[in-house]
Amino acid sequence: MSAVNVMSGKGIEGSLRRAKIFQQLTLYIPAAVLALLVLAAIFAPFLAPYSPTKTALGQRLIPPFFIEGGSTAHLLGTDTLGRDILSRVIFGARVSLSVSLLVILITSTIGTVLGIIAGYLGGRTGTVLMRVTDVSLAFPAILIAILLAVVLGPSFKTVVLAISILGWAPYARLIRGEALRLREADFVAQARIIGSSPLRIMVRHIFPNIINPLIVIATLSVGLVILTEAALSYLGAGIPPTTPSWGAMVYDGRSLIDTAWWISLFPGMAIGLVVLSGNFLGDWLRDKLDPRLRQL
Amino acid sequence: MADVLLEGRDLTKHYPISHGLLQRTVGWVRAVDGVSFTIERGKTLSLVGESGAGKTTTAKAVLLLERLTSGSILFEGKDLQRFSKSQLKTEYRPRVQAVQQNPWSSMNPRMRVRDIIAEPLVVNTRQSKKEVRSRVLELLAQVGIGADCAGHYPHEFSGGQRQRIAVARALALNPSLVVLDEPVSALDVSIRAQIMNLLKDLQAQYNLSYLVIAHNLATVRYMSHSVAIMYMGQIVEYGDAEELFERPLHPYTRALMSASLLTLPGDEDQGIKQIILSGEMPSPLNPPTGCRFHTRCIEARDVCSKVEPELIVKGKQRVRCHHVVYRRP
Amino acid sequence: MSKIILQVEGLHTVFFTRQGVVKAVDGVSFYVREGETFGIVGESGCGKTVTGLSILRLLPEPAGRIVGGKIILDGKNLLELSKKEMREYRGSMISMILQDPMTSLNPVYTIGDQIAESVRLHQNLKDDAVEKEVISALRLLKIPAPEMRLHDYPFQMSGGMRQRVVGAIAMSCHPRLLIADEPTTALDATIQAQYIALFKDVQRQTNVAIVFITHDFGVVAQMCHRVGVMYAGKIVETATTRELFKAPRHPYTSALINSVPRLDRKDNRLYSIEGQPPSMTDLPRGCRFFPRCSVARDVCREQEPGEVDIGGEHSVSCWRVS
Amino acid sequence: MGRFIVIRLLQTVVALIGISLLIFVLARLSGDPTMLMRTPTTTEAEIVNIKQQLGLDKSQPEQYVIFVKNLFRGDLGESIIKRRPVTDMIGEALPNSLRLGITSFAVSMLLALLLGVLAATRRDTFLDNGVKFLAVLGQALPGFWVAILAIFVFSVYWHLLPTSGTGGPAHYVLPVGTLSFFLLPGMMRLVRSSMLDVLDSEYIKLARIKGLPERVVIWKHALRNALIAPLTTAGIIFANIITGAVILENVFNWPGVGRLSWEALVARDFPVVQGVTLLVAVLVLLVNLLVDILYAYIDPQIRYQQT
Repeated sequence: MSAVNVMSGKGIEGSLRRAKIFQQLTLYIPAAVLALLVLAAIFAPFLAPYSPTKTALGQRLIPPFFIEGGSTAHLLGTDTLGRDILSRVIFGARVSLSVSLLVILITSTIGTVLGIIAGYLGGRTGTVLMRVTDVSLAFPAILIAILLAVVLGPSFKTVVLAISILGWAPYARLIRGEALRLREADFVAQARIIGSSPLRIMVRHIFPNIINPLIVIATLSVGLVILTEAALSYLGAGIPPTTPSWGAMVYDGRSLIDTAWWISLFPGMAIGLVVLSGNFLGDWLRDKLDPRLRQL
Repeated sequence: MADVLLEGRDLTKHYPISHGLLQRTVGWVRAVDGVSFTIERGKTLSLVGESGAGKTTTAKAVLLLERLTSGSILFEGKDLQRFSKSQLKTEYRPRVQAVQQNPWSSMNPRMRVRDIIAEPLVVNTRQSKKEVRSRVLELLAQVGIGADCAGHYPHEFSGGQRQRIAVARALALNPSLVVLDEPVSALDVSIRAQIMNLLKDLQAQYNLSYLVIAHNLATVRYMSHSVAIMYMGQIVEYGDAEELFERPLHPYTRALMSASLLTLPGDEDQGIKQIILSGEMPSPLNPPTGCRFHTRCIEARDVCSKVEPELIVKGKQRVRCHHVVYRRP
Repeated sequence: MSKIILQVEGLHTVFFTRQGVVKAVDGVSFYVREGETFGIVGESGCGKTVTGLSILRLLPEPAGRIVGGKIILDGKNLLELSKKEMREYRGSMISMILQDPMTSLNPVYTIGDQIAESVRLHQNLKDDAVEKEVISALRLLKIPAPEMRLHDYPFQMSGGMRQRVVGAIAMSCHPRLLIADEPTTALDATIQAQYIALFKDVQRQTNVAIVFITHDFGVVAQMCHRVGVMYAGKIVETATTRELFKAPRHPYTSALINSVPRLDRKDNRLYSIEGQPPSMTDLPRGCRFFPRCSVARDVCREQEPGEVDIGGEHSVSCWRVS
Repeated sequence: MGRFIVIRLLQTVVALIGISLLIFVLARLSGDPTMLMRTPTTTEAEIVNIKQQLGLDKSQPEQYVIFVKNLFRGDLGESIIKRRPVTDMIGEALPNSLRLGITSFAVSMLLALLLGVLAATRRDTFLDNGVKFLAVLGQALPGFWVAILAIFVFSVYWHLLPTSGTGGPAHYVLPVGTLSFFLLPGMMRLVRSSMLDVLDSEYIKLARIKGLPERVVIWKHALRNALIAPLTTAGIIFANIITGAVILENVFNWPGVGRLSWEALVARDFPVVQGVTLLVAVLVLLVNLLVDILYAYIDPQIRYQQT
């Protein structure tokens, strides 16, 4: 390092500015993508040019419009049964979104309650809860899902149940850690000195202080749930056919990858884009709300 | 006859040490071992000692945050063990409040200042929203925080201001006793004096009793009426603050005092010599036989390692030492 | 008088943060002689720790930068050394003791390993000679039974002992300059007294120059020969310790000394400085202490006072003195 | 430390009992297995006969005891479709899965360590951002889709590698590559963030004060401490390997356990799915146990604990 270099700080100011711009981009773009997804899911019947299930054997395997032989009538082309890919991708958003919303609602609630109880009250119950959590964390959800699909038959309910049955564990683990830390906090001791009941402490003092990590982990898990749902659909353990889902669409196009690659490509891109957005938004929220959670 | 507000009689707290597969208890850590003291109405008692002396555990017992192994606490002459759960909740808890050491962690970061100060009132009384509101403003004025700050969150304040807010919260229920756990040690030097002066003013105004936990003797001299010096779970010297600082009887007290005296370089040449203790506080798992301080005491004799000294009365003080000598530090 | 070993001149250190540029150290000058302890005393956030890290050139990168001044150690300007040369200086010529003994030792290596590492790096020695050096470093810091403690992990030791180990690491290669950043703050009162006495002894034996950073006037009084009082990034007064306590000239110094509760007298009311130290991102225009100063004049609001040497190694930055 | 291990062992046994019970209950829920074997010509007598053969005429607790006994003998029942012992089928498939899983684990772990440490030490540089971008992609793109695209590019378009199945080393490239791509981000982020935490610590500052070269500071002082935190998540990594394997074996026609369970899923062959799930459950518990022991060994604070 030369003396001149020691003196100047210009490079840093520039990189701080760039970091700021980048941070804003990682907020607006993912937020827009997710908003679009929600809108697409809600207004799918109005947005989609065709019915997602209407087959037209005369219109089989039309490539997307930007390829020779494609037409603007089917912007993203058609599949082996002549169904419009764009319409199916739009309707597929419904499955991804409804599954992930429901799953996140269920898992975050269970995980938070168990986590706070295990963390604040502790004791034997807490120890047992945490061993169960550890094992649940290490168990591949996909196998449980397959098991359930075989037992109960593939359906919307099965998918939600299968992802939720282990999905609460990451929440419980994180929230327990936070609750353990908060239990030792001086303001909790102070609440006891004042005479607050354990319930009041958990609700008024512990819970508000874990909302931030909760929001962060919930946002980050949107992507994970969508990926798991897609994988289940791909394997045929997801929501049964005729309902269009992204994972199943990729599966449909799998054997035609060398000739009709668009059947697999677009739904796969949709998954990637949405998951990417969820992750970026989660990262942004984490930096804003709780930078300690780098590990997530 | 002094007006005693709270009395601790022979307080003892032993933590079990377990070992082996079946977690058999193989020994006890004697965190607090037979500690007795009285706090008079409107007066300050300070518990002074280094980490591991048991002062914090004693304070926690008074605040009901820690269950005692044995001993009793008498509040206005009544034994707390005779209190029912609901009596403790209505007659004891509200009257014994606390200010903690670290103003950064003693407040829920998600609550506004007005809710933080109001919480004791909400939990313990049935006052209307309006009453609570006016009480909060009154308290804020008492500790010198502007009423316009009531809607702010704790992180918007400096350490000194936060400690003022903590004091306001402790006073909300008009307590008789406030436990001050190292109330200024987390603050900057220039801020400490502000808070200590405030605490003294409030004591005079409301006839408050203080139980101060401290490791710094100099802080304590300014604040307290009586002082108890603790070492390894026991009180080694206890008495009127002025007497104790003028005539420390226990060698440990003298060492502590020496450590917090202002000695300038070159003082040694003028015959002012610091007392430097050798060694460290032994493990509380197996405390030394005889006097617990004998391993580090410069004046220890044979008897000290064999016979445990009692807390004996010497003039206005009580001291736990076999060979009390009057000597200025 | 002994030779000046460290001379810091007009040191400027800044931090680039999202809130803007913070001038953490803003033109600090002082010197230290061989065998002397120079204290830097100030409240949290005044820039005393940053000053210490600047001398070692160990500021957190890339946010912290030294943007001006000279740090001359034994005739060499440290700011002109290459990274590699600087690294060779660290540990051998200059060393440092950090505040918290509980976190400043690596938990997965034995203390013997951690001291030996330093010895091996800076001195070309054989293995048994290394062990000898390690033991003599432990002896210097009066760690009982050093041959046994060698194989202990940090968690097996008390805070006071750990801080001695940190001291042993610092002294293991016989440095000329030692920077001690609040080394006793985390220790109990009697252990603190031990540590200070120990370090005075170490200094007598090795003639090392010490820069002692602290917020505690009691420690300053016991340990330091000369003191610089820091406020908001600047040294406002420098003097010998005796002179500083006897005749402080800067209003901040005298206020600080007066507001410390004393054991040897009974105060009925403590002297207190009103207000808070200024935010480092939003400093007052004139004298930085002006908003809290009880004897401020008009000129204090407008212009920063310069440093005035009033003789006898005593200098002050205050309009009242100039 | 001994006590610690014994407790963990006991907990593992309890967990095993819990899981076997869960699977047993699920098995009863899965409906009457005889329904699947029924053909238009089956008579009621034959059904009763089959039920007796399968032990379905006994009471539920008795059935559970038999179930557990069989488990101990390594008898996981018989595939309804293939009419072969499930143990044999898993025995054939498992080595293939292990080969795939272990290779991918090793590849991704090595890369994760290297990239994670480099990213943490060169924070906010081009390299760090590149690593972060790679991690983001790996986490966001569905594994099966990446695998299909990879087949398209490397096998169909460029004819460089075989599309699927097992064989020589060339057959490993795509499955291991995609599985590693799937595993890498999680591990890398962990190493990076744990490393950043450690680099912030006082003992790293002290190592620099000693004048140690950065290389020693990072690879000796920081890394060993930084590895302790990711170790606690080894269970999650294991779950990821299985998940990845189930999906990718299917895409690449890799005759492993994942492929087996998928075929069983499509055919609704419950005994096979049950066998695979049980096997994985046991593996999960063993991995957890192993990690705990390893953890105790790496951290001297636990290793030296008397209790």
